Parts: sequence; structure tokens; C-alpha cells
Amino acid sequence: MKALDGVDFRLLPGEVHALMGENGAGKSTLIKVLTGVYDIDAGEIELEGRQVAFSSPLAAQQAGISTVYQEVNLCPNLSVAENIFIGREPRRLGRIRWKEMRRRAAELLGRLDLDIDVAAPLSAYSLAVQQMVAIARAVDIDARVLILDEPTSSLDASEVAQLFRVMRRLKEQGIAILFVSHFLDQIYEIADRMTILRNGRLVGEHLTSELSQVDLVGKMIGRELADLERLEGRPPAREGARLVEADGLGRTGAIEPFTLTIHQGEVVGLAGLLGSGRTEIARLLFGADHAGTGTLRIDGEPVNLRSPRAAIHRKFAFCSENRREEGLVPDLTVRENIVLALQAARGWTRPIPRRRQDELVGKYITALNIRPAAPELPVRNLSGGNQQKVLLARWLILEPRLLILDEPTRGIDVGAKAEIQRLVAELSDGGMAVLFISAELEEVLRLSHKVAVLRDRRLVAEVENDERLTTDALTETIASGGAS
Amino acid sequence: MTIATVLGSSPVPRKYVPVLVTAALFAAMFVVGGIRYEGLATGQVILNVFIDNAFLLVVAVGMTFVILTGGIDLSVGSVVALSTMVAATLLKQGWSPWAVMVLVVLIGSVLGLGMGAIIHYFEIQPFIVTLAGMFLARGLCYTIGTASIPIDDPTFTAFAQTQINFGDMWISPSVVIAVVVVAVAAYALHYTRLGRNVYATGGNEQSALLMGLPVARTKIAVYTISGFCSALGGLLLSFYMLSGYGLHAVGMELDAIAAVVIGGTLLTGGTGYLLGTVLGVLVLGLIQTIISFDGTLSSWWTRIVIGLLLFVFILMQRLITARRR
Amino acid sequence: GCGSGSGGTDSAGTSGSGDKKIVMGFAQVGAESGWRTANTKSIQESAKEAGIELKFSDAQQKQENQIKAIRSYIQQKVSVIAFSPVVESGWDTILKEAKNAKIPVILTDRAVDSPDKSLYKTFLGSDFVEEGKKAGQWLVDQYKDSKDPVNIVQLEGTTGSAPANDRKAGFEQVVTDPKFKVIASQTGDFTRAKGKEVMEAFLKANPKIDVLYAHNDDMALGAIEAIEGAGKVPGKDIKIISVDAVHDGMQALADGKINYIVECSPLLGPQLMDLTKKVLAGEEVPARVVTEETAFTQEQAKQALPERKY
Amino acid sequence: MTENLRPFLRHRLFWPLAILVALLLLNLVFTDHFFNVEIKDGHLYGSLIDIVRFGAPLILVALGMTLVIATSGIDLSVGSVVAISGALACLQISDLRDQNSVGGVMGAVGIALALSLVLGAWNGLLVAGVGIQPIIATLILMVAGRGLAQLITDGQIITINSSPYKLIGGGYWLTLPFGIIIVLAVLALTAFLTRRLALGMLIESVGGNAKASRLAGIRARGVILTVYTFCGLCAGIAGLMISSNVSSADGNNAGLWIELDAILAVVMGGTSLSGGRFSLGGTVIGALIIQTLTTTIYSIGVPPETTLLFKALVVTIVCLIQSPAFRAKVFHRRRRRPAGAPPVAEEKVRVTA
Ligand SMILES: Nc1ncnc2c1ncn2[C@@H]1O[C@H](COP(=O)(O)OP(=O)(O)OP(=O)(O)O)[C@@H](O)[C@H]1O
Ligand SMILES: Nc1ncnc2c1ncn2[C@@H]1O[C@H](COP(=O)(O)OP(=O)(O)OP(=O)(O)O)[C@@H](O)[C@H]1O
Ligand SMILES: [Mg+2]
Ligand SMILES: [Mg+2]
Repeated sequence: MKALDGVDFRLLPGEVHALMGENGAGKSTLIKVLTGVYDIDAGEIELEGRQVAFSSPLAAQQAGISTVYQEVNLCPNLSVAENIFIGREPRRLGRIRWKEMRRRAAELLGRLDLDIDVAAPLSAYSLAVQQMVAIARAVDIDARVLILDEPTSSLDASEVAQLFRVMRRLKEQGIAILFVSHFLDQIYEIADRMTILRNGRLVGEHLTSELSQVDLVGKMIGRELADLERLEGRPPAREGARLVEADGLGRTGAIEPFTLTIHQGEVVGLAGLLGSGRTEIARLLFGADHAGTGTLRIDGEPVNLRSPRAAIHRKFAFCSENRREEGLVPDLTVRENIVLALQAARGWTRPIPRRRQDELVGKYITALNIRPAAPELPVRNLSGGNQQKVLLARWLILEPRLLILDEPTRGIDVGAKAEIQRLVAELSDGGMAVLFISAELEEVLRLSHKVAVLRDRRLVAEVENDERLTTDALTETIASGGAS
Repeated sequence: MTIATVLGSSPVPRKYVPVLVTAALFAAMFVVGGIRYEGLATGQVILNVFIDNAFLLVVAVGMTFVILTGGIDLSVGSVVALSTMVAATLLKQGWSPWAVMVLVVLIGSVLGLGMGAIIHYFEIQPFIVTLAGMFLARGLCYTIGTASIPIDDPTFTAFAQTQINFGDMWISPSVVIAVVVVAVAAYALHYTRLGRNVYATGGNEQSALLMGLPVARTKIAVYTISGFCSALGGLLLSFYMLSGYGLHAVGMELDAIAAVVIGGTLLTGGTGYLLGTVLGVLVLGLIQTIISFDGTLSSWWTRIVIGLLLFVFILMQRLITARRR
Repeated sequence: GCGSGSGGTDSAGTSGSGDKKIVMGFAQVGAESGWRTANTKSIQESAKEAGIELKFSDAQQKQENQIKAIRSYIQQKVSVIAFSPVVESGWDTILKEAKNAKIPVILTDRAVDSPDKSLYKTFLGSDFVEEGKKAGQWLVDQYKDSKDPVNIVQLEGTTGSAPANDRKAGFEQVVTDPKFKVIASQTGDFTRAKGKEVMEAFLKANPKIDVLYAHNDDMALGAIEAIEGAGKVPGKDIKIISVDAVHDGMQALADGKINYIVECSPLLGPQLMDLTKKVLAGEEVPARVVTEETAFTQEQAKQALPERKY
Repeated sequence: MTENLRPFLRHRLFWPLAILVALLLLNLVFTDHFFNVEIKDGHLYGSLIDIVRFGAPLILVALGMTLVIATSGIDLSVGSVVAISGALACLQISDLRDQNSVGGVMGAVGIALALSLVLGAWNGLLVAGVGIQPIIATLILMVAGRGLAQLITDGQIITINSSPYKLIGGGYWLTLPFGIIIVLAVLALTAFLTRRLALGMLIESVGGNAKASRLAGIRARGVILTVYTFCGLCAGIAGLMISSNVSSADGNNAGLWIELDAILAVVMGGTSLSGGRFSLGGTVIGALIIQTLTTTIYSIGVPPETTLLFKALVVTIVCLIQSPAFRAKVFHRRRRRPAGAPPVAEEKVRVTA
């Protein structure tokens, strides 16, 4: 299989260069080839006019290339400070100076507006925080080239703004930045030039100012995407029966007691900043964590969800934000990953017949445009966005009554994103309730009937999504903590 | 004593809780044993545990490095035996004891280096490579000779029989060596880049590689360290036994792994402390001491009771740490 | 001595055994075979009979464990220490500690190679080399009239273990005539299962085997099954010599499936207790006490079998 | 090589199989008629049969171990379970008035297997229920279990004389050694449970990513418990075979170090110790390689002192040949990356900074 085929590509000092392409186009592969993770079969790399060949990421780093790879690639067992500084710890006489390291780490994160305990292990933080840590590490490395592969996939607007401020500063210092993102707005805000890939081939190189968004999308997916913005206003939800009623549900240290009702056929969006507790709500409703206080009613009956299994039994589904740690089983094939939850629900004594599996899997590979469309490929060999689609497919085939989506469009390209949004809208029209979490407020607004706003691990407001609600208003609500 | 210093320093972060629980349980076991068996609760008994397990301690230190990277080293017991065998044979041929010591340690390190290189460059699971290493080292022992070879070199005998007294208690020079090894290793793990790379590699090897850490060097280094420690442990064992024998230290790899794991280090790598390993060794040693103080157990009851004590210990450790979380 | 600063008087050993209870610390090798278990039982029972309090520990075949046990006996100030050394070498340090603590030491089963004979009072036990010699001698006698080559296969004990080394050496010292050929020799780890497995392979690889020499009865018993499985008659087609004389082995000998067994008696208990009392009473004891052992032919086995307990 | 050989060469069992065949061929050089299989007294007889017959207990234990390892666990206690089950069965049989009564033997076998199940479940409970690390959880039973076995036999070797019992490990049925039949049956059952039913996928999922499996609604604890129980059962059957083969139970030596051999078999068969994907066929081949190696050592007359060196040599060669990285590096082929298959990148990149 060829992931990249004769791609020419150049990166100039002092520019932000966007690498564009659909899921599986070869962006991450190109980056890994550039930084010595994979070997090159043909072609050459020149750095400042000199031909180089990196045997390992270490060599690339030493040559002045600093990289944030697509999935968060840090060590969860080490502290935040160490994750930022490991390999280049401040030392005196060979002895690591821990105090100094923590101080500098806190300072560095402070510049990104992140105020966390840098001595705590990285695993204590949500994925978004981990992504920020990875960025902090990369920008602190004294490099001439900075490569960021989808660093913003689970960041919200204010973090992205912080990141962009840092990127502009680095750019002024003459550093070349390679940036990958599926958020077109971000690209147009920051990038000077872009290179577009499709199916591992070079499509073209353009100045951002000379290419319209529509043209860009056209070049990326190879056809016009007319109905990208088709999903405009949401029809008001028909009054469905109450499916989930959380009353004073809470968990110490994670989320304050909250009250939330979800009706059948309703899409409820959760909005809030990093670590505001959105994921925690989702986990409580799914039985992944145990609630310390409060009651949960499903169909009016009080229940105690002891495990995800119990929730799945009630036809709840939860698509985690952290696909690598909590979602996929990398060794298993695409097919196995997709049917996993369904099979688990049926129990191991009732295998899903192979024909039925192929049918289901085939259907969702087409529906979500998973590429390559090879059900027997280990899922680890898929590109990030396609992995996300596989995870989504796993929950969709369950035909759940409540679908909890935590950052479901993380790393998914524009075309597929529209597809998924349309799917969600369709399903909710069919009576499925959806709890929708996304860092992208537009998306939340576009889909949900109702938005619950969180701040500092408290549910502070619940807003009906009518014509008047805008992202700005929502941002305002988040910032003011629901006081307005 | 080591425990006290940790307890003394500022508020205890949560990551140290398992080690502290282990320490407390060890103390409790000692006290209960002391009440139950007359003469057990003396300082010398604790020192005896050190004297009798100095070699295991050193071997377990090496094993800790390996396990922290998520690997395993099954060859340690055999390398210990090989070291005693090489030392005894060469001493018998009239080599200088110091030269022998250097050579033995060199052999162990080179064996470790070789295994580490194979594991890393050929991407073979550590379990098999070190199992082959185990066969190799033990096989070399038998090729040297199947009988036990006495050591009567004066330097070795001095190491074996010197008693370092304080008050009416004493320790052997081996204990001093072991404690130094522990101290150096603990320093290396906590305060040097190598040490932190060990933890990073164990946490997530792929990530460590992408973060630009020298994973290859680290992995090879830990097996070399383990080989070095095994050889040094072998020397301490030759002091202890004053003999070289191909059947020495059979199954010691399991003791070492058990000590490391009892000390709270995760076999999957990335989490654990050297102090835990020390406690693990002490726990195993104390269990043995209790058994021999009891003195009424028949052979099979000995094993059953060892298993039971181990079970109770691990269960308590697990339950207490789980509740603290 | 160590630890005696506050204790006042030294160990109880020297002050006579009449009024004080004797405490014996016994460091057993392990429980690796039926022979060893019989040995342990014999010691435990005779200690009870002799009114000696026994502190028993099991080293699980490890020398370091024996050393640890002995060290803890010294700590506990027992009156006498007895043990069966796993190997000959490496006992000087701990024996010196015992000597410093004025605790007398008795060796059972095998000697230690320490040049300083004052470290222990006496040594009671079998002579493995002698056993090998006895086995070899019987073979030489059996074939003294024959001129044809005799093909021997040998099932060795655990590689490196003292009985395996010595029984092999003793046998080789006697069986020197070039007509005797050891065509295959492999370790059977002293167990029946291994004995059987190895013998099966021998039978496949060597069409003509005349004699089997097994380092213990268990391996011989395993090998008998293999021989029968190959359609041959143990004791006739292939002559079998073995060592130990445990009950099952004697049974096979009486049944004609084994031809000769050299005894290695585990019943050291009574002799050990006698020696202990003598040592503690300050009497002179010989430096070496050999256990009374014989060897059995098929006829002798039939007679001895009913009394065989272990 | 021709095109249609390719998929065969690529198959993940190709190299283990090739090594097995090579070892067998090596024997042919030293032993004539090594491949001869004849019928003697209505039984199949020959070296090849012996390898499978003696390898049967190892295969069984390794099968159980495969599933345990697939959940990223390990079971060190199998050797002890082997000893206990053999000891218990033999003790029961020796107490029978008529040792040849089929009913009595069945009862003894039933009790022994029931105990093995309980012991396996105990391990599973410690791992899944209490959350103790597998290696240490099973170490407890490894140490105590041998004591238990000796307690049962009172430190002696229990010898029995029971022809129905003898059948299990030493008997023949339809000219085939009964042990082989048992192995085939257990293998078929395991394959059915894991590959036909969905157990295999759930096991691989739990081993591959435990957290994700829980969130996908898999009862990970149940799976782990099942797997350890099954491993205990396999070890129990192996124990019966071993003791039946020599008509006696040896609490101390039966199954000694079999855990190492079993793990080695699993790993040589291509299952990773870190869990996830497993291969039953690979395990069987791995166990056969080990047994062939043992037989080879006996039949070519490697002296006992060098046995281990020989073993080290073979194991090293086996691993090197199996390692794709080694083959690539030594035979100057494309290098592989830890991440898996290498994407073939053909490109020209110019980085100017
Ligand atoms: N380790 C691998 N082994 C085999 N194929 C791979 C591997 N990694 C990626 N691929 C394949 O290479 C192609 C390009 O993947 P890549 O990750 O570069 O895509 P991408 O452009 O980064 O997509 P995304 O936007 O989804 O992250 C995909 O078809 C993928 O299936
Ligand atoms: N900015 C932060 N400051 C402190 N702790 C944080 C922060 N962000 C996340 N955390 C930690 O991460 C944990 C997970 O938070 P949670 O996942 O519920 O947040 P979220 O609203 O889903 O935000 P995210 O966008 O990060 O997913 C919290 O329990 C908290 O301990
Ligand atoms: Mg990508
Ligand atoms: Mg979240």
C-alpha cells in the first residue's frame, strides 16, 4: 500500500503552512516521514539547503524540528512538568532540578492560559489539557521548524486563540510552522500558504489569500460540496417523552450535583470550557463513573447504573472523546471494532453471524465514508479521522435510545463532519435522544434543541436553542457563569 | 530508617501511598511476628534479613529498572549462578580476586547488553530473549563444571566473614554494598535523565520515541544494568556461600520479580519506586524468617504458609491502597 | 559472639542435657522426593521419642535458604544444629558463626568440604560414590564371563546435584572394562515422568540396550513403563540397576522388573538423636558415622519387602 | 519464488511451522527411521507419535495459558495445579477398593477437575475481583499449591494400579494415544468457544484495551475470570495426563517449570505477552517445537551438561528467524517499524528553513 506517492512539498521560514486533505489523505504520514518516524522509500529531504535523513524522531528533533503528532503522544504516567521537559530537563551537574522544572512548566502553561498542577500525573487531566501540554512542549523546544498535526481538534475557541497568539509570535521569530487542521476557519485565520493532498498525492500548493473555502474543499475531496451548509436551523423538537432525568446527580471532585432532563428525540448540547465537567456528566449518565449523589431516572424509573454495560442494556451509547485510550482496540480489525459493543450486549454465546456483521459494517463504512474501505484492516492502520468514524459506527449500529457523543467530530474532515451532523439530526428526528458535546460551539448550536452550559464543574444554565441564540451569546453565558 | 525519612518529609503525595502502605504493613508484620515468636523482634533479626538477602536486593534493583521499562529479565538467577561459578573457577586457578571481580561484573554486563540489543533491534519479546539468556548462562555453568567449587581466597573470605559491628549488632560488608547500590540506583532513577527515560519508556514506548527520547539506548541500558546487578549479586552470593555452583540461585528470577511487584511496581512498566523493591525484598525475607522461627512446619506446610502470608500481605496492601484512592 | 551481650550465659549446649530441654535446629534440604520425606519423618519421629524439641525448616533445595535457617537458629540460641548440606562447599561462614555462638553442629546425609574440621562435631550419612561403586560392581560381576560388548544407558539425577555427580563417578570408577559402553546418558531429574520420557527416546534411538543404570528408583520405575511400552521385558531384555530402595522400587525388584538396587537409607533419625545426646553430654564421637546400608538382589527384596515402610 | 507461494509465506504461522519442520528434519539426520510410524500391538508407535504424546500436557497447559496471556495476564500457578490435580486423583483412586472400577476413577477424575476449576477461579478472582497483578496473584498459588499437592500426597509418591486411569495419559483408543484425542477435543472446544462463538473477540478486546472494552459494555471481569478458570481446567487435565502416564502422583515434581515452557510455547506461537491477538494454532506449534527440541536432545545424545546451551542456541535461532525485524535487517530487506506495516512513502520533500 502506498500512503504517499511522489509528493513535493516546501516549507519556508517565517510562514504558517497548512497541510490540507481529507481523512486518510496522507497528512500525518507525510509528517511522520519528515520527522524520521517512517523511512523514506524514495525522494529526499533538505533542511536549509542541506540534504538530511532522519533515522528517528530524536534525530529530527536535534536537527531543529519540533513536532506535535496527531494523537497525544505523551507519557501518561509522568507528571505534566516532566512531559514538557523530558529529554531536556534543567540540570546541574547531571542532577535534574525538579523545582526549577516545575516552575518553568507552570510558567510555560501560564502563557497558554492553563493553570494546572504541573506535579500531577498527566493521566489526571482530560484529553484537551493533554493536547495543550503537548503543544507547550513543542513550542518550548528551541526549533526552527514546528509541526502541529491537528493540535486543535479538541480545543475550544479561547485555547485556539491562545495557541494562535503563540504561533504568530514564533512566526515573527522566523520559525517555519506546519499546521494541520480540519477547521477551515482556523486555517484561514492563521495560514499563509497551504499544500493540499488527496489520496497520498499532491493536488496543489496555494496562497491562502488566493483560494476560497469552497475551492479548497473542492480540491480536497475532488468534487463540489454543495450541501456543506445545508443544515441550517434546527426544527423545534417534537415534544417527546422524558427519557433521562438526572436530579442532583454528582460526584465529588468531578462534577457538582446537576439536574438535567433529556427527552426522546431531543438533542441536548453541552457547552463549557476546558475541564468544565462536560465529559464527567457524560460518564455519569453512562455509568462509566459512579454517581456519589442524586438520582437518575430512565423512563421515569429510578435506576442505579453500575457499569457501562448496564447503560448499554438500556440502549445508551457513549462515544468517548479519547478514542485511543477509551475507544478503539488497536489490534482488532475495523469490523471487530465496529461490532464490539453489539456483540458485548448480546453476550459471547450469541455470536453475530458473519454475514450480518459484514452487512452492518459495509453499511456504515459507506455511510461514514471510512477509508480505506477494508473491514479486515487492523484499526491501528487507519488515519485518525477514519478511526473516529469507526468508533462512531460502533455506537450507531446499536441503534441506541440515548446517544452520548463526546467530541464526535474530533479530527474529522469537513465533508464527513457535515455527513455526521446530518446523521445525528436524522436519528434524533427518528426519536433518538442525543447528548452532544463539542468544543466547537457552532456545531453545538447547529444541532441541539437545548444547550446546557457548564462552568467550573457546575451546570450553570440551560438555554433553549431558538433563533436568537448565537455563539457569541453562548460564549457570554459561559464566561459570566450563567448570571446573565 | 529509609522509611522514616520519607515519612518525615512534607505532606505525602498520593503517588507515594502504595509504598507507604507497604512499609506500614511490613512494620505490622514485624510487630505481630515479634509478639508471636520470642526473640524475633530484635534489631539483629532485621539486619539478618538484610545480610541474608543482600544479593537478592542487588538483583532486584536491576530487575526494577527492567520492569519499569515494561520489560522482564528472566536470566538474572542464571547470571548469578554463572558469576559464582566463574569467580570460583578463576580463583581456584590463582587469579587475583580483584581481577576476578572486575571480569565477573563485565561478563554480566556484556550478557545484559547483548540481550538488550537483541530485544531492541530485532524486536523480540524480552521474555523469550531473557529466557534464552537464562538457558545460556545456566548452560555455561554446567559446561564449566557440575560440581560445587569451594572458594578459599582470603579476600573473598574476608568479605564473607568480616562483621561490621555497631553495638551488639552487626552487618556484613555485602549489606553495605547492597545499600550503596540501592542508593545509587534510586538517585539515578529520580535525578538523572536515564532514570526518567526509563519511566517514560515504560509509560508508553511509542510516545517516548515520538517525544524524541533515546528509547533504544534506554532499553539496552536497563538490560545492561540488570546484567551488571546480577553479576554483582552473584559476587555477593559468592561471598555469602563461598562457593561456585551451577545450581545456585535456581528460581531467583521469580524472587526478584516478586520482590519488585510486591513493592508496588507495575509489570506493565512506568510506575513504581526503588524503595518499594527494597520493601519487597524485606517482606520476602521476613516471611522466611517467621517461618524458620516457627520451626514446627513440615515441608509442605512451609510452602502453604509462605503462600498464605504472601496472600494476606498482598490483599491488605491492595485493599488499603484501593480505599485510600 | 554476636547478640550475647545482654543475654548473660552462653548457649545451653555445654551445660549438660539432663535438666534442660534440648532444642535441635534442623535445616532440611527440601521435600524433593519420597526419600527425603522419609528422611524428614524419621528425624521428626525420633526427635519426639528422644524428647528433643525440634525446630525444623525446609530449604526448598536452596543452599541460601539453609544458611538463612541456620542463622536464625543461631539467633534463637538452639542447643544443637543439624543439617543436610545441599552441596559440599560454602558453609564456612555460617559454621564459624555457629562456632562463635558455641552451638555444636552435626552434619547428616553428606559432608562439607571445609578444611577446618573443628567447625562441626560429626557427620552422619551415606556415601554416594560408594553407592555408585556398588552398582557398578554388580554389573561387572554379572558380565564377568561375557565377551560381548554391553550397551549401557544411564538415567542421571538432576544435573549438578551431588548424588547425580557422585553416583555417576562411583559407577565409572568401577566399570572400566572397554566392553562396557555407555551409549547414552541423560538427566531424568530424579522423576518418574522424565525417566519414562527419556527412556522412550533412548529406546527409539538405540535398537540394542542391555543395561539401564538409573540414579534412583523413581527414574527406573518410569523407565520400566517405557520399556514395557516398547514391547520389551524389563529385567530380562534390559537389565536394570538402581539406587535408593524405596518401597515401590523394592516391589519392582521383587517382581523381577529391576535386577539390583543399592540401598540409600533415609532413616537417619535414631542415629542422629543418639549422636546429639552424646555430643551435648561432651562425649567423644567419631568424625564420620556411616549409615548402615546394603544392596538388594531380587531374592533379598522378596524377603525385605514386608518390612519396607517408606 | 512464485506468486502463489506468497500468501503462504506471509502467513503468520509460516515461520513457526518451518522451524518445527526443520527441527524434525534435523532428527532424521541423527536417527534413522525417525519418521517411521508403525502399528505395534494395535497402537501407533514411533518418534513422531511420541512427540505429540509427551507434548500433550504441555499443549493443554499452553492452550489455557494462551487465553490468559491474550487478556494481558499470566498464570504462573499451572505447574502447581498440574501437581494438585494429579495428586488428588491418585489419592482418591488409591483409596478405592477396586482401583479398576470405572465409576470410581470417573469420580476421582471429576473431583480433581472440579478442584482445578476452583483453583483457576481463585486466580481469576484475585486478578479480576481484587485487582492484584496477575503475576503476583498466581505466584501465591504457585508457591502454596505445591505445598497443597504435597499435603495431599503426604510428601510421598502415590503409586496406583488402575487401568481405566492409565488410559488418560498412557492408553490408546482407536490406535491413537488417548492423550492426543484429549488434546484434539480440548483444542476443538477452545477453538469453538473462541472462534465460533464470540469469546475470542471479547478476550482479545479486553487484552488489547481493557478500558475501552469496559466502555463498550464487555464484562471484563467475567471474561478474565472465565479465562483463568479455563486455564486451571486445562492444567488440571494435563495433571491427570502426567500422573496417569506414570501411574503415580509426585506432588513435588509433577509439572515443575511447565509454566515457563507453556509461556514460551505461547510466545513462540506468535501471541504477544502484552495481550490482544492470540493464535491457538501457533501455540500448538510452539508447544510441539519445545517437545521436539526435548526429544531431539535425547535422541542425538546431547550430554546433560550442554543441554541448556543447546536449548539456548535453538531458542535464540528460532526467535531470530521469527522476528521480522531480524529477517529484514539481515537479509537487507525493507525495514519495518514498530507501528506495524510501513506505509510505502515515495516522495521528494524540500524543507527550507
Ligand atoms: N501504520 C500504518 N500502516 C498502514 N497504513 C497506514 C498506517 N498509518 C496510516 N496508514 C494509511 O495511510 C493513509 C494515510 O493516513 P494518514 O494518517 O496520513 O492520514 P491523514 O491525512 O493524517 O488523515 P486524518 O485527517 O484522518 O488524520 C491512510 O489510508 C491510512 O490507512
Ligand atoms: N483547565 C483545567 N484545570 C484543572 N483541571 C482540569 C482542567 N481541565 C481538565 N481538568 C481535569 O480533567 C478532568 C476531566 O474534565 P472533563 O473531561 O470533565 O472536562 P470537559 O468539560 O469534558 O473538558 P474537556 O474539554 O477537557 O474534555 C477533570 O476532572 C479535571 O480534573
Ligand atoms: Mg492525521
Ligand atoms: Mg471532555
